[in-house]
Amino acid sequence: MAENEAIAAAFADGPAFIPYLAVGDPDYEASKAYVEALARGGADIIELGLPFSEPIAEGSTIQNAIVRALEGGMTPSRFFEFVTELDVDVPLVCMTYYNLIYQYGRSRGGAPGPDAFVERAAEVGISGLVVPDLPAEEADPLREACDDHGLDLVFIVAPTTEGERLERMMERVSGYVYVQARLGTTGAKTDVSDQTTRSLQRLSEWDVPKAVGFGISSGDQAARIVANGADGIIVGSALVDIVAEGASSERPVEETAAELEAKARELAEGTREGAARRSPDVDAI
Amino acid sequence: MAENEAIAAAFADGPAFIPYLAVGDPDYEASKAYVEALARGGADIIELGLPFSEPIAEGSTIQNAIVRALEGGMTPSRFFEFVTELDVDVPLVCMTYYNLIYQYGRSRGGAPGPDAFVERAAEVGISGLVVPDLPAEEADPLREACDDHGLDLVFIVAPTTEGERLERMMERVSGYVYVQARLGTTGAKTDVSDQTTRSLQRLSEWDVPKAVGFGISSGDQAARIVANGADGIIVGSALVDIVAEGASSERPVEETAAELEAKARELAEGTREGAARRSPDVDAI
Amino acid sequence: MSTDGKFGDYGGQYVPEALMPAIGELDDAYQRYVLNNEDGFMDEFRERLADFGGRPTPLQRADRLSERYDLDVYLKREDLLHGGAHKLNNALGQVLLAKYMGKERIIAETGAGQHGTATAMAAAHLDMPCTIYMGERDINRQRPNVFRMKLNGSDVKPVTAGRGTLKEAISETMRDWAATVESTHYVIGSVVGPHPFPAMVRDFQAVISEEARRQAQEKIGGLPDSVIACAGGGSNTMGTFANFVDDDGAERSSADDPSGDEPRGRVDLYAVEAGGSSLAVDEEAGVAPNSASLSTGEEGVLHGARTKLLQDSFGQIMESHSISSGLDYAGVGPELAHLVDTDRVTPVAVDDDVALEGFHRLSQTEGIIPALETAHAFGYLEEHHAELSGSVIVNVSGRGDKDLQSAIEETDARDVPNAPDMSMFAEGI
Amino acid sequence: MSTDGKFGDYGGQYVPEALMPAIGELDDAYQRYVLNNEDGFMDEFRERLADFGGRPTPLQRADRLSERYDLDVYLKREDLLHGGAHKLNNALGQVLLAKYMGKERIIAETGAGQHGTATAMAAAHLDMPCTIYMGERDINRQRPNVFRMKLNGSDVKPVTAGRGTLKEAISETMRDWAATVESTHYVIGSVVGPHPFPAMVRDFQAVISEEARRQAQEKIGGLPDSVIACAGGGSNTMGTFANFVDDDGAERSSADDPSGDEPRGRVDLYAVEAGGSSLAVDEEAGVAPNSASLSTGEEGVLHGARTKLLQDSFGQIMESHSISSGLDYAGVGPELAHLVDTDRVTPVAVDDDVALEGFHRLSQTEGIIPALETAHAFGYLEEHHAELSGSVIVNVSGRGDKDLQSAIEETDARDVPNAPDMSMFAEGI
Ligand SMILES: Cc1ncc(COP(=O)(O)O)c(C=O)c1O
Ligand SMILES: Cc1ncc(COP(=O)(O)O)c(C=O)c1O
Repeated sequence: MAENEAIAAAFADGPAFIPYLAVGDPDYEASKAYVEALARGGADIIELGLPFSEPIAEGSTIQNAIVRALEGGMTPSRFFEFVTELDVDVPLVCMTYYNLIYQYGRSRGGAPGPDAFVERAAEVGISGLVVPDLPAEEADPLREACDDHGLDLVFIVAPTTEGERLERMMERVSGYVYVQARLGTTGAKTDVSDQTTRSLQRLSEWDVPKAVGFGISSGDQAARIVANGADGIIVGSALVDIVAEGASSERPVEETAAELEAKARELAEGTREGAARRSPDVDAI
Repeated sequence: MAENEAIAAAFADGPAFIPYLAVGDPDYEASKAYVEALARGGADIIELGLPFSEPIAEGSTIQNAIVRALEGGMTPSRFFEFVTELDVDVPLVCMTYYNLIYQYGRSRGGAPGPDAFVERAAEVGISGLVVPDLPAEEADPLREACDDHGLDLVFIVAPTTEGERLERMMERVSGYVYVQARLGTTGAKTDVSDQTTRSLQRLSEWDVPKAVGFGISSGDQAARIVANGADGIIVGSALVDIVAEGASSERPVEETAAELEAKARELAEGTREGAARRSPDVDAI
Repeated sequence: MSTDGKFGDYGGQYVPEALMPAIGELDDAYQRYVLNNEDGFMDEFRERLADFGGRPTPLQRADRLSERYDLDVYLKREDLLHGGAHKLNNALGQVLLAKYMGKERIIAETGAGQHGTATAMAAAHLDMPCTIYMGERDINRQRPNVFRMKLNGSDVKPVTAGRGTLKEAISETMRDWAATVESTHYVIGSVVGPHPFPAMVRDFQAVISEEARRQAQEKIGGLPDSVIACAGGGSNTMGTFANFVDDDGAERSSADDPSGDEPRGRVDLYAVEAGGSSLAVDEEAGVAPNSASLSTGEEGVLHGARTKLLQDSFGQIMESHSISSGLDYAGVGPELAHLVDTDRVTPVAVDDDVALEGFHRLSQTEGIIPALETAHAFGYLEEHHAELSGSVIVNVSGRGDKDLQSAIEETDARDVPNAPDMSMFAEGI
Repeated sequence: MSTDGKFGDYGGQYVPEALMPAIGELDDAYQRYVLNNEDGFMDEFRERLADFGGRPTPLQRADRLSERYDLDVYLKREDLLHGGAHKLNNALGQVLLAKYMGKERIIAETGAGQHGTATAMAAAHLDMPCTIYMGERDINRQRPNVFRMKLNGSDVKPVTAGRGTLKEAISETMRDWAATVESTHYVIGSVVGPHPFPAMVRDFQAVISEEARRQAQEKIGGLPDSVIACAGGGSNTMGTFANFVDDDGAERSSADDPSGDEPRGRVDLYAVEAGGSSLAVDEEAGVAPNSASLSTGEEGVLHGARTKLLQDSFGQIMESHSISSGLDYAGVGPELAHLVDTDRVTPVAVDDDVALEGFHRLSQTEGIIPALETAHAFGYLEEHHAELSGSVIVNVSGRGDKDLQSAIEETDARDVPNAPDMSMFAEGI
């Protein structure tokens, strides 16, 4: 399995802060400003959501973001264009649903299958993919395409993932593993489940970084999770909430961008702080 | 079987004109004026409808008259009072449904059964009864009460009445027989069915007068029917129509009464004329 | 039953003379086709009931109600019959009989529209032109049912006379029949009217208890201790009771009961009437705020038969009232009146509030939304289960889809202890 | 079917990781209880389907349609099932399975409300707390069904995200399930979703064709020549086809068909999709004015399975459209997609106009008012009967009571040659 260097580098200096936004929410230009604000705020990697019409794995916050983005005209082509135009220098991971990956070749006049999408993603400088509706069992064609084009394929491990299924993922994952902090779908929550700790323990043998997501909304939470052993922090809904507020209050894009940057900074700092607080004990996991 | 003398007398001088009105339509006083107008117009017998809440044998004209009368507060007691107060000197026949006859005793604190009603009817000077929902098969108790109190019991013969059923009626009828001119329920129609002729033929052996009703509305029709052998003419809806118009246009009672009187005169004259036109042939039936 | 159509003093044929030949002809057809299965009439009827109607309907043990009441509660599922109520048993029987009689046209009256829709279905199925008379006011209250009849190809004639409700529709249908008896059959909707209707409609509906009795042998292993059915005109009641009436616990000589070896048990029969808002009456206004003619009515003559009636002391028929339009009738079948007088059937009444509670009870605990008529039987069970013991069959005479709007309004208008939160339906559905 | 839940290339388990253990557990329960009848699960299921659901439903010869089309038309009467549609077969099976699995709570999504009402009924019957997710817009369009669910004691949760329709409700239900998998079973409403749902729902619905095949032997004296069913997600379709799929007319070695002596006949299977207003699509707007995914869709992944979909060239799912809300879905069961690709099932589409004509046809000539979904099958029969011969079974998947208002509006909006005069319903019912 190829490992994407940019992603590996992002984890090299300690735990990574990985924010998520839906691309095109609420429109193309604003979205670009927001992603760039995240980078300024200290993102180590950015997960870019390519909106799919049936986002079954998302909480309502992100679902609504996706609706806004689709209504704003976002498509896979526009998404790639967006990435090309983006002025950030952190690795980018595309988060989307399998049907968009599978059909992309067809939209280019070719056959369906993941290769065309991955090829184009690599071309525009995407470093990895997260596909929430693609379990390891169905992932081989995509894993192959990623290998061919040097992309990482990130899997999500749920609190309930165990045994054989864990094995199957471990064999296929690269870049980092997305550790789902608790059951449920995405959405900002204030509790930091101790399922997280148990999940991190179960993954202790894996040699990829473990990034924890689902429901993280403050620097303080980020710090505690990293202190508990996470190699990264993934934050989506808490940021999308800021975009949603900006969209509904129609305030200037710059103001929303500034708020996003501030929030990113809080989370990035939390991440660093957590690393500093980490007990030798935890390090050993 | 007793024969009521007043009714016999009414047929003695030739065919009788027998108008019908619902008592209390649209109110007590007006109704009295209307019945008296019919007497002045030349009625030989008057059929007084005592309104029942479920007049299943009536056409909509008379049904609506009954609704008006009931809304005006007509009851069996008031009906008898009405008859007492009435200033006419033709025989009166009460037309009503069996339940009112049957329950009257109960309303006086006695047992149900027809006797109390018939007794009271005799008291106020009623000469006969027509009960459209009482077939001969169920009529014995009422026939007995009528015998006890000197009232006639009139039956209705339909175009479809034949054989055994005719026999049964013939055995129980007194006063006159009401020959239903055609199938259907009451209501003013312009056609004079030749079913009438056939019915009259079927009844030729009966020794009671044969009065034809259902749908007669003009002096001309009356004349033709009498010329064809009828001993009497019964007219209801055509007269009720005049009352209904009076009620809906709210014109003075005297005007409506005058119109009723004129219509009665037309029908009475038609009846006499028909008698004059009667061929010896028809007389022989 | 004697052949003159009398049940004790009840029954008979109190109809206008013009209709006598028609009911005579009908009586003849009833004897030949229904009682003697001439030309295989009953076989065809049963076959169509099965294939078109969906018979047999199940006898279902109601596990949760059984537990709640510490009884063995069984439901006879007439709500599953095509059209959603027992009404089709009768409508199909009569329309088929009309065909055997060579009639070319069907007429019927309807109040709430249940009998009208059943008749319209049967007429479409058997390719008989059909006219349904319905009071104009009822038409406006029951538009979905009117629409269903029209969809089935029936002609729905609004009756504007009087108050535009069931009784005017009955008169209008009689009027049509009186004018068209030769070509037309009048499909009466319950065990009411002149003989042979009460006996004939009972016989068509008796399939309910024929099945239930057989199913009880299989499921209960014998006879039920009690049978409960709601009573409007009484057709589902008589249908549900018919095959249990002889299970009266009386000793029988072998002449009465040639089968001999199976001693008759005792099955208690409860006819649940609509108690409305009160069993009291307002004589002055001519209004009974209930439809409890078996419990409170007096003998009289209505719509062709002698029976128990809601009437004032003069014999004027009172306006009846019930939350359920199908029970809202001032009379009741003459046979039922007779069975009450002879103590074979116990008449009981359940008021609107208790009926609504029964409606919600069955919906929530058994997943069956009953008609408001049927709900009365379950209201009775809820209130009086302690007086019952052993096994009880309750007839689910119909489903409640037709009553959703009423259920909302009526639940909203009172305090029903077990109703769900319905705030979102305050404006109706 | 292979054990990995694939039908050819279709099917699979494309779900968020958090749900994988739940569908694994479900697959295990499916194998044990459904396929191997462990603890007598299937016996109890069949018994409850009979007693509570009203099975078997009749196979009725439609005399008048048969004459009209010069065919032997038979109706499989799923409209007589409790609740008024085939949906209960599946809902009852899944709620009972959840009980066997020790789950304490049921969730389901619903669009038009048919699956929601069936699930609410089954949950009340089996005493399972139940939450139904329904888009807010759908709630406003289907208030009677919402009320029925509430009457049955279910909690109906409005979904306000997105456009407030079925797809948002599915997402919300998945979300609930993802958070509660340990205690909760998600009752999917058709043969869609990740394995084992398509196979399991088919097996629960297969009782339709199990009965129909047996009834056909009795009534037709053999196999029908054709079987027709409408297809939305495809559950009634697969249920109606399941036991006829092997009647493909192919020669079989005795190893394939151990019964040997009865040579397999050929039964043609027609899946009738909603052709909506047109089979063309508007890629720009992301709208397909139809729901004909079998006839016009492309392979893709939706709601957990690979199947045929209505999608734009990028793979975004299109908004589908149909006069009948129950067919209005952009996907279809993966097994059906496979049977179409292997030429065992013929997909056909019928547009809104023709479906309405079918609706009125069945109502008028047979006295059965079908669901608008079902009406598509009769629209097909009306248009294409000349291409059929011999005997045809049409599945009457549901009754039309739920569709009266739509039928009025849609009939009013176009020129339906056989519609009754509906002027009095211009304002609705
Ligand atoms: C469901 C249901 N049950 C009962 C009745 C009452 O009628 P009957 O007493 O004749 O069964 C009706 C009448 O419409 C009804 O629809
Ligand atoms: C009566 C009826 N038929 C058909 C369908 C379509 O579903 P399926 O294709 O899963 O049978 C529905 C869905 O609600 C329905 O209610």
